[in-house]
This record gives sequence, structure tokens and C-alpha cells, in this order.
Amino acid sequence: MSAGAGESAYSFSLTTFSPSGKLVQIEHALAAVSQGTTSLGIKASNAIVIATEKRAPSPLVDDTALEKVSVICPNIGIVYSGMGPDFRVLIAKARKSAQAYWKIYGEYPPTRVLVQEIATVMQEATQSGGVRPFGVSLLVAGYDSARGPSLYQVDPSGSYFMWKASAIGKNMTNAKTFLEKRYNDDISLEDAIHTALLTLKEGFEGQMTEKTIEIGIIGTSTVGPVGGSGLKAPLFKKLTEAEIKDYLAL
Amino acid sequence: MNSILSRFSSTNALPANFDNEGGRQDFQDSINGAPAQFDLPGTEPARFLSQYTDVDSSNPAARIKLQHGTTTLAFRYKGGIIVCVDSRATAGSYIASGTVKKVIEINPYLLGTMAGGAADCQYWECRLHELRNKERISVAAASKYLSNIVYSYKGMGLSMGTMICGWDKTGPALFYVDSDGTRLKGDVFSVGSGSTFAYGVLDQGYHWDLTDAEAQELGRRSIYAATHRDAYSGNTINLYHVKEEGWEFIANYDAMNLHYDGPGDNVPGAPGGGYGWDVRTQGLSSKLEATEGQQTSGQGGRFADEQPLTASVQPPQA
Amino acid sequence: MLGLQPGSSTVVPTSAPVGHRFEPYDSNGGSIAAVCGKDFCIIASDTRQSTGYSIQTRYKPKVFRLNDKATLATNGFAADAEAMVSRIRQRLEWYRHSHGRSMPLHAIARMISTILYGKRFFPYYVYNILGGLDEEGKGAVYSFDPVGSYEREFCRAAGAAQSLIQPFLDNQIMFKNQHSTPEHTVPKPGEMSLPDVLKIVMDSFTSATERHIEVGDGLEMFVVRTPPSAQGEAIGAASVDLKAMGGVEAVGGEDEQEEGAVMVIRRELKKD
Amino acid sequence: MECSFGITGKGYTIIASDSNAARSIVKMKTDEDKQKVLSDHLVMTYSGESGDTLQFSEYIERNLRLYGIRNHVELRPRAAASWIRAQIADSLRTRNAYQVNLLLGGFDLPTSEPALYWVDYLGTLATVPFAAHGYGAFFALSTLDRYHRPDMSLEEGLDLLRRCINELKTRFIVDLGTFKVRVVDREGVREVKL
Amino acid sequence: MSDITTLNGGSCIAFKGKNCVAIACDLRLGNQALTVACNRDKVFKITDKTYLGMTGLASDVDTLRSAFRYRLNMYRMKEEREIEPETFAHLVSSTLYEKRFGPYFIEPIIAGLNSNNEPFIAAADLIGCLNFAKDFVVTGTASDKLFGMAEGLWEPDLGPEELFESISQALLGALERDALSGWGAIVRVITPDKVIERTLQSRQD
Amino acid sequence: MTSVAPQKSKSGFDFSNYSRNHFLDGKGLGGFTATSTGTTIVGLIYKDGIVLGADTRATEGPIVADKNCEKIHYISDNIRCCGAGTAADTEFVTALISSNMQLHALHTGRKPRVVTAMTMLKQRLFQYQGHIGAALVLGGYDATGPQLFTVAPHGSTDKLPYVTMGSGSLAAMAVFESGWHKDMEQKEAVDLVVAAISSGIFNDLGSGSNVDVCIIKKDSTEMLRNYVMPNERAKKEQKYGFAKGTTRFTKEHIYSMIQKEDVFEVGSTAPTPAPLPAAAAGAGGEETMDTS
Repeated sequence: MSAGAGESAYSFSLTTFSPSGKLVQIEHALAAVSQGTTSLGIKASNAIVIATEKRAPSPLVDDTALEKVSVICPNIGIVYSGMGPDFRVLIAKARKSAQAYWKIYGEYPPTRVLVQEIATVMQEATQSGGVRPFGVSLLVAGYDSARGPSLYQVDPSGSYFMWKASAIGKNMTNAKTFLEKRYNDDISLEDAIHTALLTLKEGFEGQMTEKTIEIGIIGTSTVGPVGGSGLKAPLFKKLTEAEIKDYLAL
Repeated sequence: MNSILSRFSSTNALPANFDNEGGRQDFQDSINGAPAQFDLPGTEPARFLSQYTDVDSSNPAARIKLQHGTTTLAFRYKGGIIVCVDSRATAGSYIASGTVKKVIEINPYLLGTMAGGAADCQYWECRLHELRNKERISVAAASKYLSNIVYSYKGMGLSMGTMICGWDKTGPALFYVDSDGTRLKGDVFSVGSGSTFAYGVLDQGYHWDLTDAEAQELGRRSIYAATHRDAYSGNTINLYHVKEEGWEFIANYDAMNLHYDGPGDNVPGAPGGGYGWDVRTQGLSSKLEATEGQQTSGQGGRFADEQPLTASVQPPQA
Repeated sequence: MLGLQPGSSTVVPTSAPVGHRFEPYDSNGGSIAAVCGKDFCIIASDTRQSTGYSIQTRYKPKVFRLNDKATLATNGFAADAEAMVSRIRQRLEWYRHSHGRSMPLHAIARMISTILYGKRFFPYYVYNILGGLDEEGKGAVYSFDPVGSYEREFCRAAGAAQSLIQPFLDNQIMFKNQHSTPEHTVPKPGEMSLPDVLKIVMDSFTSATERHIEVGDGLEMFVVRTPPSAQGEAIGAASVDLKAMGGVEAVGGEDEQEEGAVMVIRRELKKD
Repeated sequence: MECSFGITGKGYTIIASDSNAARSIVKMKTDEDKQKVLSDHLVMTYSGESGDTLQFSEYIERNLRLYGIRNHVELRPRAAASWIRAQIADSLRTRNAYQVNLLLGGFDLPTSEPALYWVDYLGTLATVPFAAHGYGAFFALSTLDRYHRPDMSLEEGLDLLRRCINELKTRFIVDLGTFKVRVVDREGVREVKL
Repeated sequence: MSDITTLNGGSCIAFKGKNCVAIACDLRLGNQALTVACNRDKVFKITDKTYLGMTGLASDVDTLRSAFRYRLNMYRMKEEREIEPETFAHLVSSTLYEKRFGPYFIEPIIAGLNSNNEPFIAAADLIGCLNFAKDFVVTGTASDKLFGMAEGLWEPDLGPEELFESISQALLGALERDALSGWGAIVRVITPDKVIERTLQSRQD
Repeated sequence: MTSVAPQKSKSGFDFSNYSRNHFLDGKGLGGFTATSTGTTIVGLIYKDGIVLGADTRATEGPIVADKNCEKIHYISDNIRCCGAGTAADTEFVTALISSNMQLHALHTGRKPRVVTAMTMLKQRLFQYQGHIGAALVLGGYDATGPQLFTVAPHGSTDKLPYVTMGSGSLAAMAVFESGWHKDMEQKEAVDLVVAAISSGIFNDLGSGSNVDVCIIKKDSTEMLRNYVMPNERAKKEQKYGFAKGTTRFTKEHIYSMIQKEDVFEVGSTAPTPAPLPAAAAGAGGEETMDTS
């Protein structure tokens, strides 16, 4: 902790920049994210796939209650890597925000708007007193009439980007390299799901089964009625264990 | 002969047995159980009427919507009397009619106008028609009879504001009579919800020595002014001219035509073109371009710095 | 209606006296309209009678044949209307007894005005439209306010849906706000043929039924015209075969009626 | 029983208001100035509930002055009118609403046009070539309709104002006394004696 | 007439046509019986192809107009797109209902073409209850007269010029029977490629 | 997170106009009427679930404001709610509860229960002491079987096998009382609901137009919008068109929305751009919402 400690001298405060222009707490938060299990998302020609590895810390944990892919509103779903409890808080806020938007405009928010809302919450945690940054990165998959299918990544700093394919968590670098190789623009939903599984398989610890991964999809093939409006639109859908099992079997 | 005349020659006249058609009122009235009188409700009539009818607009929620009269005017000048009226009847905000005849032609020498309850005016002024003698009845007498009739019903809820206009031995005569019992002799009257607007044009153009054409134009234009500003006046305008040999109906004008085109070509007294402000002033502008050296942008700071707030110093006592 | 109604149904005694207010009027909904043509007059009404949100009857005629040349439509408070119509009929009959002929239309109008004004301080809550043929055989419509102010017109709607029907008639019968163009000339008001006017009247009532809850059930259109038989060769309105349109002779009135002088065409209206 | 007028003409706006201050049936003062000069090119007349008029007009005056001092440019009439309207509309949402009726007369330098706005206590804003508040509106609006032209010279404009006041003297039951008159044109605001 | 919603007078109507919509209003600003101004347009542009008409208390119309302008600009910047008429209708509705227990005294109607150029019209009451009609919507002091006219004159699948004639006749007919509306009228016909705005020659009384 | 939503009080209502309107009231300028649904709404339990029914008329005084409004509101996939009373209140209170139910369902990960919605509704309505004028028939099918409730504007609730609400409730109940029995077949149940609503439509002036029906069973919900349309307007006697030019206008302004664009092939030489025609200059040139 001497003068030579460099950046760590500035880690006492969330809101103080280090001389190199970094907010060290945010770096630490990113570190927390990269300890989390790998998640990834792929944009197919008319759909989005998000997938994650779901690993219980102990075989004694009843993994039926674990959930990493969450529905925010009918047209948006999120997956995370990092700290589960932080994710839960963000989910609750995102859902409320989506409902608030629905109550005003009579429709659910476009992906981009919801992402901005979440990013704002995460950014506020980097600049407020008495709080710490969220220890999660998110992949947001949504479909809206304005932009069609879209995939966003949101980081603890509150920055967000739109991706064709991305990965977060422990194995993100390898996964991204893998995705870069495999990705092309007119990939179909089925192909995207398989690519997602293959990518997860890279560096997967232990057996990849329907119990240890979660997949969420949204696109023109997951159309259903929205609320009571009678209108049909793409809905975010989590694949059931049976469905995942089928994909794994192929 | 003059049963009505005798009945109303004093202010203490009893309410009329008005049902004088075919002389069978006795039988009919005995059915109604109120011989020789108007049917009355069990309560105080004025209160009853104001509760259920809207004749004075005092209770717009009342379900019985009676038709209302609106802007009427009459003025005396050297050439006789000009009588001009609109023709709108409203029930609430609904325009029940745009073709009401608000000038009642009592006889060839006598006109009455109609404002307030349409039925009250129509009924009682038509009764004046029966005032016949060997010679023309004087306007003063006719208006007095009318005044006496309505005064005898005072407090019962009649609503009438009328001008009795005619030419008698004394020359052109004009009286204002209303249901309160007011009776005024005068030169210039306007009655109804739009009367103030009519006055606004009438007063500014009026003098005794108007020509006939000018006087007619003034009447027209005054009523037009009222139709434009008062929501409850409008539609067509009826113009009458009372002369020594009796009254003459000049014309009926649509207020819309007056606004856009005026009374028509070759109407004496009219300047030509529409009466409407926007029609009259089409193409005119209040813009005044800056001449050389004049200011073209605001310098708010100058004023603000120089002068103290009026509120912060005592204004000088006068 | 005429009767005492408790002002409040509460059973909790309060310091304020429970009002038993004299409520002499009710509003019974419905609408009436009349349109006249060159040699005919159509007087129409719906047949619903209601109070508040309830229908009292789906068939209560509101147009009455007075004689071969006059029909009267009433609207407002049904009991007042009934009392008034019977009074008018009585007077018409007396007139016939003493004069040996039916009262002409303009005189009926004047009489109705007087009857109404006779109750100036306790008005009949009735809006009347008198339609028929004048002494020259021309169609005529007289409209009245509840205390007897009246006026002769071309067309008139009254009652609950008057504000829905009247502007439509203004536009379609009087051609208000319509201007001729080089390709199309707007006809003059009052020159329409009987079948054309009937169509417009029907449409104005079906429109009113759509948008006014108190209008509906049935439509009665009385047609007054010079009876076909009275003319050597039927021309104008008399030549229209109303029977083919479902017209039947209208009954009632004090005179021996001539065939085809006053006929009524009935149509269904929506019942919701 | 208060009354104010506004008339626009070729390159100017005339603003006039009566100068009576009354309480109950008593005339307290006959030379009250019921106008505020809000900026170089903007005058406001006010009438309505007695305390409200004073408080509100001073509030407006101070704020527009502050705007001028801060920004060294005056608010254009349209902008000022919108802001003042919003103040009334906002105050209406409070327990003690300002009950004031305003006329705003100005000259807009950038467009070289006179500007006149009619504002009532509900926060209704109307852009008009001439206007009146109070009972005067019922008598004089028709006079104005009849004689007004947008291209009137100042003398013609003042004559028209005289006509309106004359009409009130003729027909209105209350004598409103003398009128305070101001003219706004490119040169600024000045008082005029009728 | 001491009802606050009819104090200033004014009426609005919208017709749906074939690939087009029309929205029209009168121009009166009144103070009860007194006509204060005849230049009060009650229809406002929301986007190139969506218009909003508001009748009722003029002060609230102004207030809401700026409130909507604020919300629309925020929407436009945040969402980087133009609002759809249907979405805007919901925005209007929720804005009004927010004031359920102290309402703005206005009744709005919305007319426009959505991004697929499908016609859309809607109306709401003063606390935001939406009414999506397939034919026409009306509001204002002449609403009952407008209902009568529109119910009679509206026909399905009218083209822009036919729609103009029909809505104009409906509006003018109704204004002629309403004392508190009139003094000029403006009709706007919205088609996929242009908006036709016409000032009608109407009664001035 | 609230930047999409303007600032609101906790209740979601903004009372800022209240004192103003109170003030206007004092000046004799108060009073307004909101659209109300005179309405007949009904619900019953049958063998396999719930059938709900409603008419489709919304009125403003004696005028029909909407001939075909929807009074069966969505709460969740297995729950629907019919609303009578002040139309906006029924619309918004059901939307609010639907939204809360969705959050609740996402949170718990279970199919929502009807009692939950019923409790949320009655708490909300009771909180507002009847000022939210919504009278509701709530029905659904959940883990506990078919459930049917009524919620009155003040927040009181009833749980009955067959219920009616609204101005036509008496007419509808008369039909139910004579026709309902336990364990009805679906067709029988739907027919009875249609008969009850029809009775309201034809005998109550506040109700009218069409019959909406919703059948909620264990695993499916079927919304039969305009199931019966007994009141379609008959064809008009004639067409009402006007010749072009019938209406006179004094001014015309055309805003063209076609943006003129010159498209060039890549690689070809672009000519010097011509100045935009005047018509295109007006395209969207008008400032938004500033046309007066």
C-alpha cells in the first residue's frame, strides 16, 4: 500500500479516477463478471439466441430452482454472467421499467430503450455514494417493430453495445474467437442454436446436459399473442429441458 | 268590440281569458277546472317555471328548452324607423332555428320585435292586432296596452323584450316594452343578448339626418356585427323600414353572405364588398419594415439596466 | 310522471326533512321529424317510449292523423302529449260540427299555439310538429316550442335526437353548404320527389338509432298528399305507389277519410 | 368594471386601460396606472381580482426584467406571452390562483410586426389584431370589427380607440374616466394622451 | 352555459378513408357567448402523418399541447424514430388518466397513417378512455350534431377528395346547428405522400 | 429508471389539477361527464370452467360514444375481467392489475391465481373509496379450479357461481336465475350467457350492439369477440357522396412528404445537383405541433 501500489491506491473509492483514467472498482466489477459462468448471444437472420452455462456450486444444490435466463417482458429476455444477486435486482428493476413503459404507450419497450434503462441503473451505481457497481454483464435479447431482432451487451460501467454475437463470463475470450470464426450474417435460428451449443462446449467443464445449460430465443418463429391485444408478435421463449435435450442429441 | 282593449286599459287587469277561438272557452275551461284563467301549477309559477324551463337561461339544465330570441334593433331618424333583427333561436347551445321571424307585423303601420321568450312575444303582440279603432291606434297607446298586459303577469315568469315601432299622428314613434313592465320612448334601442354589439356599430354611425340608404345600411351592419360576436345571434337578417305610409319589408340577408360579399351589388348605402373584418382587410398588413438606421433586434439589457423596477420605488403621487 | 316520488330512498333518519317533491314531468325519449315537398309532406317518428334506461314500450305511436290534410307529431313527455292530442282532436271535431268541414292547416297551427300558450305557466312538456298540406295543396310543416312559439318550415326534427337529425336534413333536404360546380348542379330545396325524401328520412332515423340510446324499435312515416283518386291523372307525389312500399291507410281523425290521402309506412329500427 | 383595449396598426400597438381603482361602490383613485412596461417593446395591461393583479404583474415584471439583465436580449412578444400564459395556467393549479386578465401589446423587431395577445385568468391565450377585456369587450369589439384595419396610421388607430371609449361613455352604465394609453413601436414604449 | 368544457366552444371530427384519413376542426375561441377570436386551430401536427385535435378548455389545450410536444421530442430523441399514431393515442390516454381526479378539460381525437400507411383514428374522453373507431370520431360542443352528420354521410373507402367533401359537409352541417362552434373551419386530409390543408368558407355567425 | 415515466405520485395519479378544478367549481364552471359503459356484463361457472360475457356499447349521456368497445379486459392468459362503470377507470384499473399480475407471475414463476387478481383489485378500489368507478366481473381458471368474482366500486367482492353487473344486470340476472344450473355443458353455458347479454342489450338502453364472450377452461382461453352481432346497421337507402367542388374553401396548402432524391449508380459521374423544387422544400419543414 505504498506509493508504488499504483492503481490500488485509488481503489478505496468507487468514484475516484486513478491517474491512468480508470475507475478501479469498475475494473474489479468486470473481474467479478469474468469469474462467472460463460454466457453468449447470437443474432440470427430473424432471431436472437442467448445461452448460458448453469452450474450449481455444489451437487447438493437443487438446480431446478436456478435460473440464469430471465424474461423481462414478452419481447425481451436477459442472460447474465457474474453475481446472481445483483442480477436479481436488475431483473426486478427492468421488469418494472418495462411495465411502466407499457402503461404509458400500450406496448412493450423496444430492446434499445429497455437496454438504456438498465444501463442507466448500472451507471448510477458507478457514480453514487454508498453503493458499488453491479457485478454483472448482461446480454439482452429482444425483438421490436422498430429494429427487429437485436442483441445488446451491458457492462458494469453502464456501457452498452449492439452485437451480432458476443460472449461474457469466464470463457468469453475463447468463445468470442470461436463465434468470430463461425458467424455469418444470414445464419438461421436453428444454426444459431447449434453454434451457441458448440461455443459453450468449448471449455465447458463437466457434462453439458439439459440441466446444465439454459437457452432463450426470440424471433419470427416464436410468434404468439401479446397480452389480451389479440395482436401477434415475436415472444421471448426459454427452451424447455426437453427441447434442449433434443438439440444436444443432434 | 274591443274586449281586449277594455280588459287591459288599466294595469289591474285580470289575466285574460285568452281562449277566445270559436267562443267555446267555457266548456273547455270547465274541463280544465280553472275557469277563465291560465293553467297554473300547484306551486308558485315563477319558481316552477325557472325550475323546469330555461327561458331566462337561469337554469340551463332545465329539460323544457324554450326558444330564445336574440339581437333586435330599431332606431328613429328623419326618414322614419329602421327595424332590423336576426333570426336565430337557440335552445341551450343548439340552434333550434335560423329562420325565426322576429319582427311581428302587428298591422300595416305597426311592427313589434321579439326578444326573450319567443312564444310570449308572438302571443301578446299578435293580440295587439285586435286593437282596432276607426283610426290608426297610436304607437304610444299600443305599447301601453302591451305593457299593461305583461305587467299584470309580473312575477309569473313571462320573458319579453320588445320594441313597438310605428308611424302615427305624431310621426315615427318607437317604444321599448319588457316583461318587467318597463316602457320607454326613445330614438335608438337594441334588445337581446347581442344588443351591446349592435350598439357598438349603431351608436358610432347614428345621427338623425341619415339618408334612407345610409340608415338601412347602418341597421344591417349593426345586426351583422352582433351575429359575428354573439354566439346566440345569427343566420339571416330581416330589415324593415317604417314610413309614413306604413312599414316596408326591405330584404332578408344571410349573415354569411353579408360577411363574405356584403348585401349585394348596387345596394344603396352599402360600400360594396363583404362586411367581415378578414374580408375587408384582405391583403393589408400591419408590418412596418425598418428604415435605414433603425433598430432590428431587441436590446433587452439596455432597458433593464437603466431603469429601476417600478415596484421597488414609490411611484410619484399625482 | 304525475305522482309523488320520494326524494331519497334512504332509511336512515336525517335531520333534513325527506323531500316528497312534486315531479310533474318525465322525459320519454324518442324523436320526430317532418319534411315537406311540393305536394306532399312526410311526418315520421320512432316508436320507442322510454324513461331513464328502461323501455316502457316498443310501440307507442307519436304521429297522429288529424284529418286528410294534417298530421301531428308529438315528443317529450308522453302523458302531456296524450292529453294535448285528445284536446286538439276534440277541438277539431267541434270545428267540423260547427263549420261542416275540416279545419285548414294554418288554423290548426294557430290553435295548437294557443292551446300550448294557454299552459304558459304550467307548460305541456311537448314538442310538436304539424305536417300536412296547406289550402293550396302544398306541403307544409309547422314546428312548435312547448309554450306555443311556432313557425312554418321546410323540414324540422325534434325530440331526443333532434340535434342528430336536423343537421343531416339541413344538408340533404335544404342543401345547406353545398355549392354547384360546372359538372354538378345542386337542386333547389323543396323540389325533391317523395321516394327520395322517404329515403333520406329513413336514413336519418337509422343514423339517429345508431347514436342515440332513446331512439329505436320502429319507424312510422306518415305521408300526406292529395289522394290519387282525387286527380284525373295521378302526377307528382300522388303517382307514387305507397302500397308497394308497404304503406297502409292511416286511421284516426275526425273526418271521413279519403283513400290514399294519409298513408303510413312502417319500418323496423334496431332494438338495442 | 375594469376595461382595457389593445389595437394593432401599421407598425405599432396601442394599449389602453381605464384608470379607476374601485373598492365596493367607492372610487378610491382615478389615475391608477394598470399597466406594466415589461421590456423595451412590450407592455401589459392587467385587470381582475385586486390583490392578485398587483402581485402577479410585479412577478411578471421582475422575471422579464431578470431575463433581460441575464441575457442582454429581450424576450420576443410571442415568447413572453407564452411564458406569461403558462404562469397563469400553473397558478391555476394552486390553492390561490391569480385571477388576472391581461392584454400584451408589443412590437416584434425581427419580423417588424406589432403583436397583441389576449390572455384571461384561465390561461387562455389568443393572438388577435385588436382586443378588449371587461365589459368593454361587449360594446367595443363590434366597433373594432367595423372600423379596424391592419394598416391604420397611428392617428387613425388612436381615433379608433377614441371611438371605443366614446361608445363606452355612451352605453356603459359606469363612467370609466380617463384612459391610460401607451403605444409600442420600433422606437419603444411611450405614453400618449388622448 | 356554465360548464367548463363548453366555456370556449369548439369541435373536431376525423374520418377514416381508403389509405387516407381526414381531420377537421372549427376556428372559434369563445368566452361563453362572446366570440373572442376566429383563428383558433385545434388540430396540431404530431408527426408528418399524425395529427391531434383537442377541444374543450382552451387553456388546457395549450398546456397539453406543450406537454405533448415535450413528450414527443423526448420520445423522438430516445427512441430515434417517429411515434406511431396508435402508440401516440396511448400516450395521450395515459397522460389524461394520470389526472383522473383533477382532469384536464379536453377531449382529444387522433388521426394519422401509421408506418405502413394504414389509416388510424381514435378519440378519448377527458380522462383518457380510448375509442378506436373504424369509421369516424367526433368531439366538442357540436359532438351530437357531428354524430348525426357523420353517421349519415360517412361511407367506407372514400378517396382523399371524396373524403374531403364528406368530412367538410359533415363539419359545416354540424357547425351550423351549434352556437358555440364555427367561425371558420380547417380540414386536413392525410395521404401517404402529402397532407392537404384547406380552410373552408364557413359561416361567421 | 423513471425517465420514461414523467414524475408521478406513488399512486400513479397526479392531483395537481385538483385544487384548480375545485376553484373553477367555486366559480360555477365545474362539472364534466366521462364516458361510461352503461353496460351489461355477466359471468358463470359451468362444467369445465368459466364463461364471461359483455355488450359493447359505451355511452356519454344519451349518446353512444363507441358502438363496439371491448369490455372484457385481459388480466393474464387464464384470467379475464369484465368492466362496467366509468370506462376509463375499468380500462386502467384492469391494465394496472394485469401489469402487476404479470410481474407477480414472472416473479413467482407460476400461473397466476384469480384470487390474487381479485385481492389486488379490491385493495385498489377500496383505497379509493369508490372514486374509481369500476364495477367488475372477474373470472379465470387456476390451480384451484374455475373462479368467479364480482368486485364493486367500493372494493367489496362476491364469489358466486353466476353473476351480473352494470345497468343491464337485472335483465341479465333474470335470464340466469331461470336458466342456470350446475355443471352446464359448454354450448349450453355460452348460449345462456349470450341470452343474458342479449336481454341486457335489448331491454337496457345503456347496453347495446354486440355480444362478446370469453370461455376460460383449464388449459385454454377463448376470446370470442363479437360472438353475436344482432345489431348491425342495415344498409343505407342510398349513398351520400358529394361532387368534387361542392364545398367551398378559401385557402389551400399542400405539404408534400415525398423527398426528392437523385439516385446515381456508384461509379457513374454525378451531375451537378439541381436545386430542390419548391414543393420538396416544404417537406416536413413545418415545425412539429406549431400550426396555429
